[in-house]
Amino acid sequence: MKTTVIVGGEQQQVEIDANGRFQIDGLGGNAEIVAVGEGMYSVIFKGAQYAVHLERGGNGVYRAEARGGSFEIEIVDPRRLVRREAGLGVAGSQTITAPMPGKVVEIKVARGDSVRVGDGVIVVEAMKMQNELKAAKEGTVAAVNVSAGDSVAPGSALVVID
Amino acid sequence: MKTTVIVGGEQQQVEIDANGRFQIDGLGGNAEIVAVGEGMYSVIFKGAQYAVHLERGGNGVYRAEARGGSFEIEIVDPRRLVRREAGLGVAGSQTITAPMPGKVVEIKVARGDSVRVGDGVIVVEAMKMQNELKAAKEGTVAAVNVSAGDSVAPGSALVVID
Amino acid sequence: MFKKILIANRGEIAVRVIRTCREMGIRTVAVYSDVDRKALHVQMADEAYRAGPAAATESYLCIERILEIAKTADAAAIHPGYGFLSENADFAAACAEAQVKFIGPGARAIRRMGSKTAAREAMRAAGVPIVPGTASAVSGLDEALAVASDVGYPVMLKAQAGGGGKGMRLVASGEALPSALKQAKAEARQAFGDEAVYIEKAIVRPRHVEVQILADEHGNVIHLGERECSLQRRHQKVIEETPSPLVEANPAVRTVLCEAAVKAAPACGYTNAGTVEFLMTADCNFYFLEMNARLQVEHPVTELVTGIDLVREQILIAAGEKLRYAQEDIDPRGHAMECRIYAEDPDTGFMPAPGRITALREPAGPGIRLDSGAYEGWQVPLEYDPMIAKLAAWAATRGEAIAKLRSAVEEYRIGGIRTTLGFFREVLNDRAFVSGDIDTGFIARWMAARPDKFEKELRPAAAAAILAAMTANRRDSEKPSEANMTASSHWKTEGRRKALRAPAAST
Amino acid sequence: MFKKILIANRGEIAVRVIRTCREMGIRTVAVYSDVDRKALHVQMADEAYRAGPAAATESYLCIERILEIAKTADAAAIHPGYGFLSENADFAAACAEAQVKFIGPGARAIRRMGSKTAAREAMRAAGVPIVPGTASAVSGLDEALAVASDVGYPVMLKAQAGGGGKGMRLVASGEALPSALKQAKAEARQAFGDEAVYIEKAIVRPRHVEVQILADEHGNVIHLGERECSLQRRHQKVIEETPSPLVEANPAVRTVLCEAAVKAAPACGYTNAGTVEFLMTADCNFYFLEMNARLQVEHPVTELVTGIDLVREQILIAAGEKLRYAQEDIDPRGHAMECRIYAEDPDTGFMPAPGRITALREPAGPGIRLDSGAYEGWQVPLEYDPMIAKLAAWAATRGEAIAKLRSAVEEYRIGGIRTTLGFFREVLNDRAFVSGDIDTGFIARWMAARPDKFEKELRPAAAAAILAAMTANRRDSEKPSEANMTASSHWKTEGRRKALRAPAAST
Repeated sequence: MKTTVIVGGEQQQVEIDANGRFQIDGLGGNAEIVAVGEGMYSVIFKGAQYAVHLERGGNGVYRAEARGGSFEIEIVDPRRLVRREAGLGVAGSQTITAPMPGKVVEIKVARGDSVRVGDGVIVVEAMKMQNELKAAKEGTVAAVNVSAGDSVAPGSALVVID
Repeated sequence: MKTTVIVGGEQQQVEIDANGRFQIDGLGGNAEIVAVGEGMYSVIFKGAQYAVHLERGGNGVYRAEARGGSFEIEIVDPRRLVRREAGLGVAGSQTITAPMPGKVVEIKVARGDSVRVGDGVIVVEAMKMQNELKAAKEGTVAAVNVSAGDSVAPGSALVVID
Repeated sequence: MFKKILIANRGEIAVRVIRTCREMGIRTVAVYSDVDRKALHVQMADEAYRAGPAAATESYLCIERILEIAKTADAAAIHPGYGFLSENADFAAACAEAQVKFIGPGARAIRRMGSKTAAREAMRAAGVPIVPGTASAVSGLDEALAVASDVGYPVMLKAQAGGGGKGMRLVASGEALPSALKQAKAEARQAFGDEAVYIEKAIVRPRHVEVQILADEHGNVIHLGERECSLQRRHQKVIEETPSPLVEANPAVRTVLCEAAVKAAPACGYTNAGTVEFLMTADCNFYFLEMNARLQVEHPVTELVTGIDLVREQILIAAGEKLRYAQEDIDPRGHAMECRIYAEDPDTGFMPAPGRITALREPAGPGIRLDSGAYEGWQVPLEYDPMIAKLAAWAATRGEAIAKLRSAVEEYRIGGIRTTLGFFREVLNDRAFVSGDIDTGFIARWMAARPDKFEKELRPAAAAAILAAMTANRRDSEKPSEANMTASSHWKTEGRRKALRAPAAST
Repeated sequence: MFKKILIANRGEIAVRVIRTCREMGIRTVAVYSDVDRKALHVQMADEAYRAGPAAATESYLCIERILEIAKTADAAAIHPGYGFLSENADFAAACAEAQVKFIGPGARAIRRMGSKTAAREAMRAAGVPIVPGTASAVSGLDEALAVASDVGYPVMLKAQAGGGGKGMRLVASGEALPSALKQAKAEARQAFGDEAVYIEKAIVRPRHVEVQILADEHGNVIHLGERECSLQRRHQKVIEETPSPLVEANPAVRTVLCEAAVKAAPACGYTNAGTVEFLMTADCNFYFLEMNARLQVEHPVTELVTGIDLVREQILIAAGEKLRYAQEDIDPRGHAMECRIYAEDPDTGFMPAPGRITALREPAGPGIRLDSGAYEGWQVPLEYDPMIAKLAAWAATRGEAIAKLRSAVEEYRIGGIRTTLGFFREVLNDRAFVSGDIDTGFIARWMAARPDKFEKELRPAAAAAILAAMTANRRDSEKPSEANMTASSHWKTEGRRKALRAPAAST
């Protein structure tokens, strides 16, 4: 059976059987994959050994490091794929999310404000550093979901720009 | 409630409440005990900090290392205590057990042989070392449970001397 | 000798100081905030006392509380590490009053050096070259604008009480000055409780070169050679080394530079270990930048080449002993280089990335020195500086040291949180870096031009990664989701690789 | 320079060789037996090939298989590490024939040095003092008894093909000789495939002092100073250091000793790194013991004081380069000491203790070097030598190095298996050891007189341990029993502390 995998933004078809025989994007062979720790794998194929460090991102998404390269890998669940494709083209709005747990120090915009690319929108502090998050698109502030002083979790939506 | 603990062969009564207030053999105070890893604990009382490394031996037995000392601790289950005491005085025979996983290389005695303290009884090999296990009491070989070439698990009874 | 020393710090530097104390047979007292009960420095200490809540101002920065603990524990001396109270003259004075020896210079020297403007004055008087700029803090925006246009842009805003890049801003033009001044003041106020900021002319493409000195309480001063710390991000050093490649290529400069540093100490009544920082131009002109009245983060590279334990010397000096070394005894060997490992995500513009360390494989072996405050299972707290470890390599030559450090970075695995390891893996391979062609703007330029590395040679590695991920996914889909999943669930949205200064906006 | 090197070994030494190769930009090829697929050396290599089943004779010792892999992988050279094929002349010859460079001396030199009796002859001819004994292997028990009573008891039985203590026995009297000879031959046969054993007079309370040499293929030979390895158990070194405290106290001896070692190399056409071992009496007389035609386990201490990477030099020499150092360039600094960490239980007479490592905290920091083949989760296999890591410390003086090593041993936590860490904690505190009053019988005497340490000062530590155990017990009683429980369930029966030679009998 083929599995769809997205690596570096590109979809690829991967085939692998129970014996480790695989086919990926023209590369193929017999791979021996062993787990050697939490998120640590050793993969050998064609004599080459790859120590792979995986970090799990949820929903089939992994960040992998191997041989000095770092890769973002999404293993697509066929059911999810349908949803993905149905959802395409809906976007256009932008959500500024908290990149780390922290505290909102300052909000520089209000609902309805116009912003340009690079404008400072909100300042979040963590680990003694104040980080100004900036608008990455031109538009209008559609929502401000937090107030100064709020503690925020990583990934939480702070400001939406339409 | 008091718990009976055997440390270094001596029984002690230990009292500890939910707040960490404890009483052991004349020592007492408030202890703060936190787990900091698999078998790793940090205990603070009266300002002193003890990094404790515990290895679990089964049946409430732990080997502990703290401040350069190493301790064998048995936390006595009241039900087990009864059995322990009932079992006293039955002994007199000696079982030579495998101290590690390994392979039996040579058996130097047969059932019925007389042995003296220090006599070589059986040779077990592990990690490239041949280890001769010796009789620790005078007596007669009551049983030989293994043959040369056998693989043995740690703790398995090899030879019994009556 | 002191029987017991309190370490008024946390993390890797507290661990490092404890190690030397233990080797000297001195008992150690750790202090910890509520979020640090399980920190490594606590586990390594003989005694440990709660200092207060997570907020540093109520724990590690709380002078009364620290001195109260010192009294309870009967500590004879306090080692402040770096950061926190290490350059706080009031603290040094309070220690003296409480008759606990502060392991560092006296309050007066700290005060003079702590005020960057007073330090500049002292250096000017001692004949050490300084950068043109204001003699004292600017009174407000108007004066700032006037001074800046006087010395000419670009200018540097600096916290008068500062250090470690906090409250520093490079300003390219008058338009950018108001917002930069405001931010610098806010940061300075928060970091040092003092919002005074002064202005210096920004030296173009300067290199950061500094000299380690040791001064005893009997008037003897020696230097332990220079370090170069030109690789900086947001004015924070990230890679440091000794010797400086520039100075090494111009050995005559070393004599002048190190002599200037040795002159600086008596100029302000300085004792104990200290560092005199200079900006150096490509043609080896150098200007006094500031004096750090404490142990530096980057002290290990000096220890690696000189074989001298700086913490041991600090303690001996504080105990009143004479320097054990004359200048001619100092005989550096080989080359050492260090990288600071931060819990930050290089792919999102170095956003802090606290969280739980779920897996840890530390590098080791010949020539590798690791100073870490981390262990597997530890929760990196949100409240403090994100530096969790320092990885250093020693080798006979700079080239070999870089190769060794690169290899050690490759071995180092920290799971569960994002760190700057991947960033170092790339920088240590950079051709200009390897050739020693560096300055304090190096990283900013490098980040802007950062190559996308998804190249052909990585294809088999990507395939291996995919296979491992598929194996993991089969396992994971049988397990419930984990705590650290949340922390990393925003990757997907960040786009790949191209890291902006602050690109936390997602589509 | 070689593009690719195969490392015909496993464990920490394979890891150590891989590290230097990687720093030199040389690709590495690992080999592994079936039980080593998850070993650390495999994870660190660029390429990895299965060598065969667990039994070393069918994998790491299988010459044809290793050479087959070298051919498949197109490796230009083979580094043998220590043990296994490192001193196998047939292997060196087979490499030469297969046109793969063997990183070590030529087959002829190995053969001469590998036969301890031939080595003794060569040394006698070169004027190096040797221990009285047989000129060749003994033919049988009768000859052994005759020779032994001739040179006088105690005598030492030694494997002619030996090294590393395998097949060695100290015999105090004629009665003990038959059984000792039988055991020595069996061990020799198993370890080296050659049961020939010879006899030497046992020197009373000797110290083991050895000299590291480097010889290139152009006739240049230098020494890198001496090491002392007097702390031995079952003729296995367990603590090594440089400089030797005895030689350091008698520096005139160093010149004579090291010159003798440098003479030894040309005497047998020796090239690459090697070690000339001597027994030394308290009054500094020394006798040639054997020459080790390979990298020694204890090479890190020499690297720490000289700053020279011995593996790098080995590779450069094998590539035909001239020595990069003249004798006067070698300038050792400070003191280094190493302990070998074994998966053995010191409380049951050092019985092997393989098993899974369930927790691991490795020491680090200033002056600490760790060479390890272990990681958390790794199953230490039953099939090979139980040494899992080497921990070394460098400091300015011997006293400081001991203090540092002691502190590092204290930091080191290996959970799930028994190790010799606790043993080192005690030995490094021993007064006689600290004063340098050591000889090869030190550990045996120390074990016999080993103090029971359950003293008053440990009472609070015991209380802390009890509290932790009670906390753990509450948790554990809610969990099912674990795999490693079995491995440790025999403690209870072993009695506490007093460790006999082989006390595996239980009541």
